[in-house]
Amino acid sequence: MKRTTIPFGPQHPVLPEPLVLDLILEDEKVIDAIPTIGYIHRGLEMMVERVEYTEMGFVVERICGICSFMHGMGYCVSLEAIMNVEVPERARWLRLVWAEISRIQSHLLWLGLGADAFGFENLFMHCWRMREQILDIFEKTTGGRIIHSVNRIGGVKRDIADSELAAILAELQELGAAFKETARVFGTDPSIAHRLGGVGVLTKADALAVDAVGPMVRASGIATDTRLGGAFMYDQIDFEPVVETAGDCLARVLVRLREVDQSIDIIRQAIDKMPKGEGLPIENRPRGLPSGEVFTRLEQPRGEVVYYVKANGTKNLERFRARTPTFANIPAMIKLVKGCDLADVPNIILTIDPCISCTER
Amino acid sequence: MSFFSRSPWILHYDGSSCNGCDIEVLACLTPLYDVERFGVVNTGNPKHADILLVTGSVNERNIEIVRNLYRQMPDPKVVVAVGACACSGGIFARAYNVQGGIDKVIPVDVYVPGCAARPESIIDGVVQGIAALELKHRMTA
Amino acid sequence: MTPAIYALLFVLLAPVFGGLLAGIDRIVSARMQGRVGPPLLQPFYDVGKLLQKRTRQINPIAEPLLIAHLGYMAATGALLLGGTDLIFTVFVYALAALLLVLAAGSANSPFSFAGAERELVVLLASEPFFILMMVAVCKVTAASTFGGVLASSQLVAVQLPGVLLAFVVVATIKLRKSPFDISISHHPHQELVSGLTSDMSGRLLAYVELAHWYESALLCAFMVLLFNWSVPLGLLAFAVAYALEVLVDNATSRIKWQLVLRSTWAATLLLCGGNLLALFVMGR
Amino acid sequence: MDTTAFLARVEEYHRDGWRLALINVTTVLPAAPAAHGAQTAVEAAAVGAAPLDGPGVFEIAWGFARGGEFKTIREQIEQGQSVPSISEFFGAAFLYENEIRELFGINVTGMGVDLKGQLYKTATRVPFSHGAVKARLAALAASAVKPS
Amino acid sequence: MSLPSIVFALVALPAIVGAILSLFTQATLRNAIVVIGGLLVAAMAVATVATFGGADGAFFGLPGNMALGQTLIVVDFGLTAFVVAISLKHRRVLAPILALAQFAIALYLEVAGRLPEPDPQRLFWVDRLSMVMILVIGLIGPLICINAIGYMRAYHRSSPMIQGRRTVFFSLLFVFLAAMFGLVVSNYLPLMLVFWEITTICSFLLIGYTRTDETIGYAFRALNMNLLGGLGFGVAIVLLSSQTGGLDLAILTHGPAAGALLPAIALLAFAGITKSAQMPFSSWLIGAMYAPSPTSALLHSSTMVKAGVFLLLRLSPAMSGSTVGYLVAFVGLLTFLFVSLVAVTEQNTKKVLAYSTIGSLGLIVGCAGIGTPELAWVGVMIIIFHALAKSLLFLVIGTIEQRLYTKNMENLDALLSLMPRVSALFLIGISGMFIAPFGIAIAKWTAIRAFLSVPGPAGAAMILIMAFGSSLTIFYWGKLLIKILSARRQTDYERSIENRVSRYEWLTEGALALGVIAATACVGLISNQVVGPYALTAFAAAPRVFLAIDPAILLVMLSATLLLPFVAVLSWLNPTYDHSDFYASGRSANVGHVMGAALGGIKRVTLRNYYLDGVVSGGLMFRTGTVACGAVLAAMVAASVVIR
Repeated sequence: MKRTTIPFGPQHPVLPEPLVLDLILEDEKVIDAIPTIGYIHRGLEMMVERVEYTEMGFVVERICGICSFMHGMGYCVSLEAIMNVEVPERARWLRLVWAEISRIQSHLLWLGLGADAFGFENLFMHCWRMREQILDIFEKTTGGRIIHSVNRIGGVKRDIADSELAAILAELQELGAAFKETARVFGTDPSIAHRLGGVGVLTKADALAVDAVGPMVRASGIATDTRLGGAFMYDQIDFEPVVETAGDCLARVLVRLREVDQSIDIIRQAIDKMPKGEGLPIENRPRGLPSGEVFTRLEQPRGEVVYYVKANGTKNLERFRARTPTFANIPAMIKLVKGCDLADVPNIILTIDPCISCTER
Repeated sequence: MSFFSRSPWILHYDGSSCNGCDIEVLACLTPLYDVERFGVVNTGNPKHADILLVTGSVNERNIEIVRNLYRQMPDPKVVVAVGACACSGGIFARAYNVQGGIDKVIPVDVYVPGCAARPESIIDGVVQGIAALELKHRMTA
Repeated sequence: MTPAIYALLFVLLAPVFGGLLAGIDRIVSARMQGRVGPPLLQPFYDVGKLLQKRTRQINPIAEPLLIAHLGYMAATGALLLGGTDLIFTVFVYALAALLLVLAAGSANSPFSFAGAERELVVLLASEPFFILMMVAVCKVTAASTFGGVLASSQLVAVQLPGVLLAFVVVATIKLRKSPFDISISHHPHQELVSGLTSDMSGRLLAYVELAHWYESALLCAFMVLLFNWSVPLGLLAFAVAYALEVLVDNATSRIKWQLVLRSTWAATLLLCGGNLLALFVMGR
Repeated sequence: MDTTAFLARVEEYHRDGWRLALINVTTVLPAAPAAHGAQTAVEAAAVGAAPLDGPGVFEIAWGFARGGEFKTIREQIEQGQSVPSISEFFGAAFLYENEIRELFGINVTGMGVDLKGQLYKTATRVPFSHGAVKARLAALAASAVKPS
Repeated sequence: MSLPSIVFALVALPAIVGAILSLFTQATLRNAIVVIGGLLVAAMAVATVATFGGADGAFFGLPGNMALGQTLIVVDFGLTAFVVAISLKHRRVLAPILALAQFAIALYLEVAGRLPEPDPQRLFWVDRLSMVMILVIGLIGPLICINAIGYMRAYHRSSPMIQGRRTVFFSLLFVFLAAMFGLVVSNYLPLMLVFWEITTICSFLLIGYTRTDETIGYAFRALNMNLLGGLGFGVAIVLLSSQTGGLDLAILTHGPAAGALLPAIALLAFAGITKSAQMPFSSWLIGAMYAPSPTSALLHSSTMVKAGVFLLLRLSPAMSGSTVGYLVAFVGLLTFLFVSLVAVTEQNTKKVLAYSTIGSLGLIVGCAGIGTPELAWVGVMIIIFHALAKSLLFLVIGTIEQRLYTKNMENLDALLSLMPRVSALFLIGISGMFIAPFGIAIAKWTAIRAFLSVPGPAGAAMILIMAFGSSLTIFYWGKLLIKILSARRQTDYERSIENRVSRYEWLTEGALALGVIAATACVGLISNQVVGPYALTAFAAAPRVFLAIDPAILLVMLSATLLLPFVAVLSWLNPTYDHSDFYASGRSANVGHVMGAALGGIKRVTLRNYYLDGVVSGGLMFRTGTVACGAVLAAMVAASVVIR
C-alpha cells in the first residue's frame, strides 16, 4: 500500500543541523523512520596526525560550538591525567564554574529551539534573550561568545576576580528568578502539554536497553549523572541529579528546566567554596612529552561524554576519540520516532537535544 | 532602489559546521540583534530565499545538498559564507572529509570571517549581500 | 452608493487593509517577543520584492490555480459586499480556499503535498462554521444579502453570542495563527518547512500573500455582519478579535491536526450549533 | 581473538548491569615513531618509509560504564580480521560498529542494524586504515621537507 | 405522432433493440446495433420531449383493448419464476421467499378481485418530471451503452479469466432503459411495480455479470434488498386497493396525504429508499461496484437508484409536512452525513464515487421528504446534474482503470501528466459534483436556504447536517483532485497510455463532459423553463424565484474556471517559464520524480492522502449510519400507522 515519504533533512528548518530521516507516513503516523547522518563529518580525530598535542585542544573545542568549553576542558583533563599534572585548586573551581555556566547556556539555547519546533516562537525569543546574558558573562571572562579557548593543559588561561565572580553569581541568580516565569510556561501551558505530554515515551527499561545518557535517561527515572563520580571538584558540591519519571518529551523538558536552577546553585556553592584571593596559581605547566592513555568521562549538558586519548611519546597523539552524548542517544531517538506522529518528530528529535556536529566530529 | 534591499529573506544551511556559527546566525534573529528590523526573515526554504547563508565547510556528502539548495533559489540570489570554515575550510581544511570552503561548489558573494563569526559580522555580511542582490537585480532587470 | 461600488472598493482597498494589518501584526508580535520588529510597511516590501523576483515554477498548472485562488478570494468579498446571497458567498469562499490546496498539491512533492493535505483538514475543520454562521445571520435578520443584514433592525451579535465566540475560534484557522497554523506558518520552524507554499516562489508566493490579505479583509466583513447595527463597531470588534488572535498566537504552540479538527468541530457544534438550535426552537 | 570467550564476557557485563560507553579503535602502525627518536609522526615519516612498512594492528576497546566505574575489554586484531558484533546484548552498539567498519575497515559480523557503508560516506574510503594513515603521514612528510 | 404513441414507442424501442441484440453474437454487428440503437433511443427521447412541449402533464391509456391485469400477472409470474430458478441454482433462500411473497400478493389481489379496475385513460402520466427523467435516461443511457463497447473490449482483454457474455450484457443494458422509461411514465401503481421489478432483475444480472462467487454474492445482496423494497411496494398496493383512486399515482400525490393513506405512502417511500440505496440499504450499491464500470455508470446515473428518488419525488407532495415526510428526510440526510464520513476514509475510487452517489441521493431524499416546492426544485436539479456528472465519472474511472490497472485513488497521482485529456474529463466530472458554479453546489446552496424555513429543531438539525456533510464532500473530492491535478515527468510508455483509449469512450465521455458544462451554463434556463414550473405544478404553489442569484454570475464563474487550462498552456509556452525541481530538504534530483534516499541511492516520491486515521473510522461510521437510519426508517413506518 502506498505511503508518504517525507525527506526530513539535511536542510530542514526545525533542526539547524543536518540530520537526515526518511519518514514513511500513513496520514501523519510515522510507520518507519530511516535515519542517517554523515553530512557534517569532518574527520576531526585524524587531526592528531598533523596538530601537536599542545594545540589539539583548540581543535577539540571545535567539535561543537555549543559544548565547546566542556570539550576543551575534557581534552585538557585527559592530557593532565596522562602527564600527571596537578592542577591548582582555583583553576579546578573556575573550570567547574564555567562548565556549569555553559550548561545553562546550552539548556537555554535548547529550550528555545524546542519551543520553536512546536510553534511557540515567543518562548524561543525569551529563552534566547536570556541566553545572551550568559554569553555576555562568557565574553567578559574568556573573551569569546562561543569558542572560549580558556582551558590549558595544567590549568586555565585566565582568572576571574573574586568581585567579578560575586557579580556573576548575582546576575545568574537574577536570571534564575526571571527564568522561573519561563519555566512555569513550559511546565503549565496546556498547548505545550498537548504537544509534549505522552509523546515519545522512553520507558526506564528502554532507556537502559539503548544505553542512553544524560537528561534523556534522567527523564526516564534513572538517577545517573557523571558528576556524581565526584571528579573535577563535584565531590565538594552538594547536589542531587534531577530526575523525572514520565520519560516523555515533557519530562525531558522539565529535567533541563530544573537543571538550569541546579547549575545556578552549583555555581553558588563553587564560588562559596573556592579559595579566594588575588594571584592564586591557576596553571601548572606540564613537562616532557605525553606517553600513555586515558579514558575520561564528564557530564556535558547533553549527557556523558567519553574521551579516549592515547599518546606515544611524540608531539602528536596517536589517537584521540570523543564519544559524545548525542552519539549515545541516537539509538533512543530512532526507537522513539517510529510510531509517533509527523508533528511529534521535531519534538522527539529535539528533546534528545541532538548535537550532530558532536556526534559526527 | 528596488524592494530587494528592504526584504532580504535568508536561507541558512549548515555545511560541516561545529554549530558555533549556526547558533550565531540564529542569534541574529533573537531579541538582542533582531534582524527582522531590516526585513530579514529566516525562511528555511530555498524557493523563498534571496540570500543563502552557509556555515561550515563542504564535505563529500553535503556538496550535493549545497548545490541543490543554491540551484533551487530563484534569481537574483546571493551567497554569504559565514565563518572561517565556510570561507576556506577553516581549522578543518586539511581533515580528510573536508573539501574546503563553500566557494568550491557555488559562487560566494560575501565572506564573513570569524571562528565563530559574531552576530555583528553576520549582519554586516547580510547587509553587503543586500547590496550584491540589488546589483544583480539591476543587471538582470 | 450602490453595492457594485462597494464591491469595487473591496477589490481595490482590501489588499491595503490586509497588508497594513499584517504589518501591525508583525510589529505587535515582535514587541511581545521583546523585539523591535519590522517597519509597518514590511508586508508591502515583501510582496513587492516577490513580484520583482524571478519565478521558478514546478509545473505550469500551479500558477493558474493560484491566480484563480487570488481571483476567487477577491471575488468572495466583492460578491459579499456586492449584495449576493450570503450563503452562496461561503461556497465561493470554499472554492477559493480549495484552489490554494490544489495549487500546492499540484507540486506532487512531499512538503507541499503534506501542507495541502493539512490545509484540506483545516478547510474541513472551518467550513461547517462559515455555512452555519451565514445561515444563522440570515435566520436572525430574515435577510440574505450584506446590505439586507446591515439594514435589519435585529442586533445579530446579541442573538448570536455562540456564533460570535465560534467565529473567534475558527478565524484563527483562516488568519493562519497558532495554535491552528498547521498547514502554513508565518514562522519557519515548522515540521513541514513552508507547508503549502514549499514549492512556490516569486510571484506565486505573492499571489498567496495577496489572497491572504483579501481573506483578512473578508473576515473583517464577516465580523461587520455580526455587528450589523454599526459598521465602526464591527471594525472595532474585528480589531479586538485580531488583537486576541495575536495574543493567542504568541501564547500557544501549534497543535496537531487531529486536535485542530476535533476542537473546531466541537466549537462549531456546541457554540454555533447550540445557538442555531436555540434560534430555531424559539422560532425566529 | 577468541570469539566465544569474548561474547561470554560481554554477556557478563550486560548481565551485571553495565552500560556500553564506547567502542574505540586505534590504528597502531608497525613501529612507533618515537623509537626512531623523532618527536612527531611527520618527522618519523621523513626519516624514511621503513618504519611504516609491515602490517599494523588495530587495538579495539569496548568500554563499559556502571555509575562511576568504567571498565574495558581490550583486543588486538590484525588487518583483515573481523570482530563479532555485540548488538545482541547492547542494541546501541550498531552505531559504533558501523562506524568502525566505515572508518577503520574492520568487518563486524552480525551487526544489529547494517547501515551498509552509508553512515559517514567519507571522501577517503576507510580513512583510518593502516594504508590511509600511512599515505597521509607520507604526504605530510613530503610536504614538510619540501623547501617552501 | 401523438404523445401516447411516441411514449409507447419510446418504451418499446430499447426493448426491441435489446431483443435484437440478444440474437447477434458477432462483435462488429453488435457494436453497430448498439450505436444505431442507442442513437435511435436518444432521438426518440428528444422527440418525446419535443412532442410534450411545455404542457403541465398528460394522462393516457393503452391502445386497443389490452387486458392489463392478466398481462401484469403473467409478467409477474415470469419474473418470480426466474428469481426462484436462479436462487435454486445458487442455493439462496431469501430472494425466492421475497419474490414468492410478492407474487402471492399480486395473485391474491387479482384472483380475489380486490384490485379496483383502473381508469383506462389514466394508466400513464407524463409531466415535466417524466420529461426530465426521459432525457436523463434517454440521453445518458445510450452514451453509457456505446461507451461500454470500448470498455468491455479492454475489460475482457485485461481479465481473460472472465467468460465473455457481452451479448447478454448489451441486451440487458437496453432492456434496463426500456424498464426505466416504463417506470417514469407509469401512473397506475401495479404497472409501475412491474417495471420496478424488471429494473431489479436487470441490475441483479448486470451486477453478477462476471459470475464469480464474489459478484454473485453482491448480486444477491442487491436482489434481496430490492425485492424487500418491492414487497413494501406490493403491500402498499394492497393497502391502497381499498381506497378510491388509491392506485392512481397522480391522485395519490396531488397534496398532503392523511389518515389511511399514510401507511401506504410510508411503504412506497420505503421502497424508494431501498432502491435509492439509502442507509440501511446502502451496501448493495457498494457491492455493485465490483461489476464492470458501465454497469456502475448506468446504475448510478440514469437508472435504478434514480427510480427510487423519482418515486420519492413523486410522493413528495403527499409527504409534505407530515411526520412520515420528516422521518424520510432524516433517513436521506443522515445517510448523506454518514456516507460522507465513510467516503473520507475510502481509498477505492469507485467506492468513493458510490458513497458520493448515495450521499447525493440522500440529499434528494431529504428534499423529497420535507416536500416544499423549493426542495423539490433542488431534488430535480440534483437528479439532472448528478446523472450527468456521475455517469461521466464512472465512465472515466472505467477508462482509467482499464489503462492503469488500479482501483486505488492513491495510484492516480500525476494523472494529469499521464492522461491529460482523460484528466480534463475527470476534472469536469468532479467539478460537477461539488464546485460552486456547477449544478450540485448550486442545488446544495438552495437546499440550505430552503431548510432555513423548516421550523423547530428539525430545521436546525438539517442545517447542521448540511454544513458538516458538505464540508466532508469538499474533503474527499479535494483529495481526489489533488491526486489528479499534480504533475511529473512521464516515461515514453506512460506517454502512450492515453492513445489506447477507444473512440467510443472518447466520444461518449466527451459528450457527457460537454453536457455537464452546458447544463451548468444553462442552469437559469433549466430552472425557469423546466424545474421551476414542475415544482410549482406539483405543489400547486404560487410563482416564486428558485435561483436566488443572477445566473450571469454563475456564467462568469464557469467561464473563469474553464479559462484556467488556457492560462496554464500560455504560462507553459511563455519564454520566461523557468522550471525548477521540487523541494526535498536539499535532496531532490533534477531528473525524474525522485529524491535522494537516506541510506544512499534514490527513492521515488510516494504520497498518500490523509484518511483521518484515528479521528474517523469508516467501518464504525457505516455501522452507526446503518443503525441510525434503520431506526429512523422503522420509526417512519411506525409513525405512519400510529400518527396517521
